[in-house]
Amino acid sequence: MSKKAIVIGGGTAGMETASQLARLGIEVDLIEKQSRLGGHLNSWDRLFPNRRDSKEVLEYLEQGLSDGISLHLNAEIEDIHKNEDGFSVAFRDGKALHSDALVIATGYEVFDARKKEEYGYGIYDNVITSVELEEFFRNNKQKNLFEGIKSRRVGIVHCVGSRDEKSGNLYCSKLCCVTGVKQAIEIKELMPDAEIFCLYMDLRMFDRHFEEMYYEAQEKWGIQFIRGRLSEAAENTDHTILIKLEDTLTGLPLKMRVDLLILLVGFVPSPETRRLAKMLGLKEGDDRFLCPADEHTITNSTMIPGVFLAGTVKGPAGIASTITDARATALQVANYLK
Amino acid sequence: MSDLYNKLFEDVRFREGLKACLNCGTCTAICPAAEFYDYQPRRILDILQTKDDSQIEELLKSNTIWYCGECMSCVTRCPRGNAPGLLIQALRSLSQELGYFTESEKGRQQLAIKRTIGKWILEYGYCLFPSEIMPDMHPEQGPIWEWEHKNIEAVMNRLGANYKGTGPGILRKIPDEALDEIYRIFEVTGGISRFEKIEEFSRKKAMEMGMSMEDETNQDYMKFIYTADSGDHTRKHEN
Amino acid sequence: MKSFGYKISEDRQIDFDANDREVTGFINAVEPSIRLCMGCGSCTATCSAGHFTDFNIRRVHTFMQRGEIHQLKKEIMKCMLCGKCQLVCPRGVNLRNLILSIHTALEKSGI
Amino acid sequence: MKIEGKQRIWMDYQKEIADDHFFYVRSCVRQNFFPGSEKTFLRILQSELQKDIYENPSHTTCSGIGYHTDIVPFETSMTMVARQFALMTEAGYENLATSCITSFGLYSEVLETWHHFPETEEKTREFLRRATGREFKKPNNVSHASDIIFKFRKEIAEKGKYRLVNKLTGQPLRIVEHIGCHYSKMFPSKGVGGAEYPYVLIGMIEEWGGEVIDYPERRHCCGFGFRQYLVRANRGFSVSCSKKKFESMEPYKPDMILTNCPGCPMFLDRWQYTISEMEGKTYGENGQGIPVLTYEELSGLVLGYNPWDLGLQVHQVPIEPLLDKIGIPCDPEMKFRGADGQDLGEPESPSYMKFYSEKS
Repeated sequence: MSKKAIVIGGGTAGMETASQLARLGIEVDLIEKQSRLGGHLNSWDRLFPNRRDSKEVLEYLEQGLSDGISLHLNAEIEDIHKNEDGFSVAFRDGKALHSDALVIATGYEVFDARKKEEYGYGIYDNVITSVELEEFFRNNKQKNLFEGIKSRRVGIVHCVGSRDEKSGNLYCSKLCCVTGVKQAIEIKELMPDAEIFCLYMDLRMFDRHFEEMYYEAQEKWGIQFIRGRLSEAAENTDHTILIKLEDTLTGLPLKMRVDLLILLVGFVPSPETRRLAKMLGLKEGDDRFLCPADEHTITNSTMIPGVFLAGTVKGPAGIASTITDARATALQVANYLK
Repeated sequence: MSDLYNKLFEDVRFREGLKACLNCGTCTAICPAAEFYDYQPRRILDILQTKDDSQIEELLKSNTIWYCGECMSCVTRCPRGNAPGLLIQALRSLSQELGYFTESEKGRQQLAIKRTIGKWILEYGYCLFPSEIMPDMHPEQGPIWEWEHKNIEAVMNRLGANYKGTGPGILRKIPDEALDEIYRIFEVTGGISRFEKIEEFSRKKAMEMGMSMEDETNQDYMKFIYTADSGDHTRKHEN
Repeated sequence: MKSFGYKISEDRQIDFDANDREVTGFINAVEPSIRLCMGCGSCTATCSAGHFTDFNIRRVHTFMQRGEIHQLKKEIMKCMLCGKCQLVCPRGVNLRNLILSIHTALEKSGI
Repeated sequence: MKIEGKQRIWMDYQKEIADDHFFYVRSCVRQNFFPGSEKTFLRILQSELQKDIYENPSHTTCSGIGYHTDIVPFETSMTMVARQFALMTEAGYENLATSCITSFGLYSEVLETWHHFPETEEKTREFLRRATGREFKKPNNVSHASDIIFKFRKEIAEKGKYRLVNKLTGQPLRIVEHIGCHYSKMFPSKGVGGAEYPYVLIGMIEEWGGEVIDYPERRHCCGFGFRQYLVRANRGFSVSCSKKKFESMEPYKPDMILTNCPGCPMFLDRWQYTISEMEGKTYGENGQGIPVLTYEELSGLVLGYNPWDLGLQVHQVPIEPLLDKIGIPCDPEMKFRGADGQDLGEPESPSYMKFYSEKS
């Protein structure tokens, strides 16, 4: 009798784990609470560092979904039980599934920028998040953003909801920096006369080709970087935004009017990730992301036999490393089911 | 060995106010003192984090620690839960304990505050009392204050105060037993000793500067510290 | 006007919108490499003039980019144009030309 | 601007405000400069709202100004605060109502310190015992007087005779609200609406018919800065801060400024005069300045109290233009008179900021 696995979450990590498991001959149920697969990939327009279309990655992931995978969309989990012969998953609509192994791939959600009250998101008209900017790009509506604006000065704020005790998140979301630089270049491509300022504490260009993007942003596009964290934003009479920060390289407070303020929102574990963790008794770290059995060596299993983790349930990660991680998880599941 | 740092660490406000600074500048960005003085709250944390006594001593003797207005705007914004305003309070306390405050123009002003606010607390039971707020010392209070001050009893009476009266009410006379209690509180908790230190170190400084401050009628030093402004506090410089 | 014994001061903030950035524009055009600064401070660390004065070439660069022109005039006179900064700059910024261009720009605009 | 965004934040900061039985502690600054405000606060609570609010004649300053000028050690201030608690406990009260914002901040700071460093509470109890023989219970509720007016803003509106509406145009009055820094910047959860968009004054303005102005320097300190005003050599800092606020609010053409701290209204009032004398610059309409009111004064106006009972005559910026807009009558003859109607003369006229009688 062939073994079965349930993969919860149909985003990048879940799709890739499912497809690899199927290739290893394991029967997979892929559970997604929304009406389509892809998760956050559906929100991004072009991906850093090479700015390829995110749809291409999604197509790749979809191609991997073979016959061995039963897809369950709009499926909301009610309860999970571990018993002697595996896991029973009950759904809100009364259905139930059974499996020998469980993969948690319910990922993250972006930080709710409204919590950073002093930035005025959800209050001031011209304060938006990096995710919203992607949506504008994706729907080809970015021109609407700058209608009627003459000088087009844009501020891009790093570390919104990350490295911030007040937001409850001490960790670095690590991908916001490169997102900010990518978006700065994209705005500049669109409006060559725009003045763009990235407001940062340090630029964490950790991955391949990231630092080069930063270089390109400065050299080719004239993007300016001010080392200082945004302290507050306020609205002027003409609905432009007045921002205040310390220009820490001169040691002076600085104020500046911008037409548009973009907040680079970080990662937080998705509510579903936390709900399932609680249901299963999985360990959360200080950062509320889930803990694998060992942070260096046993990175895809948990302390509960048969329960595995894939992707951003374990913390902020980009698409390439999420896919790599999903493959490692699939291998661990297969070994477990042998 | 870091004596001064250890002394600062005894102050709960210091322990509460200094976690770990990541030099983001959100404090300096909105600090009113940073807007008008050569001052950055961020630098204060930077220096304290070194635990280097020679730098701390320099700070305790400088104008720098006296620029802050203690509005605590920095506290709201710090992403690491530091409170630069509380650190300033700890530094100022230590600077007065050790007599370092007389080494700077802004620090020396403590005597003027002790001889007004400090005196009034013990005398009136409140930090201020209208008959003491002299229009010639406070021209910015405007003609309205001049008028009010001239007619203080009648105006306070008109506005429903119990001016210097017994029983409850606005600007009442605080009963002597209550004033005795607050004096004893000041004695027991180190308030009087703080006042005495401010006097003592200031007297030394006045002598050193060749000025008199023996009593309240002979106040060259008082006048000097109340008005002295080198004009060197506002320039843009240094990181 | 009455005197009260104290002055109303202008604030020290860098008021970006109030600053005249014509000089900034000119220098960025004649010496594009200055865009590449990443604020590392290698230049200041090695600066000959900086060892003996409070000259900080990294800060001069930042002031220039912010349009804080009045900060520059006095500062740039301290540079000896030895060029050590340029040798150590990890981004290959032509700092000598930064100083020279500031001279030219200030002369041009009569500051 | 999307008001829903602010409303969402306000929902997150719903602090508890006691309903009745208050132990009142007065403010050093308010007694000196706005005695009519404290009088009015008690009048509203006692006569309009039938609340029990008690004042012990032996209570004193919390020493807040001394504390924030650093001449008073923290241990001393904690014990001063403890003595107020002791008087409250002895009188059988559990809800503290403070007139001063810095007091409110200091009470909060002391309670938080005792919470995080319990040994400091023990030490304070010992100090108080040694100095006075008194014991105390910590209050159940600490509210600033503006919290209490906020809580009863609807009742005040119901009893009110006036709305904050321009009688001639029918438009709401445009009002700047200024919150004292020590109200919630240290402890956002202790303030109605939090630290970034405090709701305590906005709630009153909205309820009484006015319109709130949000302007870029809204969160900026008035510039008191304790030692920064108290020593003449530093006063330039203080006035410069206020000027920054005036310049920022000016384009929005405010009809008035509403405040909850005792110090801010005095500074925002007097610095307008000072700036006019130093630079010839006046804010507001017709060179008459922007009137600055305390929340007690404004509630008193809404309730139809005589402006001269509220103490509006001791403002340097004339408030008559505001009274005219709302349609509140006042007797100019009685403005500068004593309790029995005796003539107290008139203050001199400033050089630039026009007195009401001088309107062009």
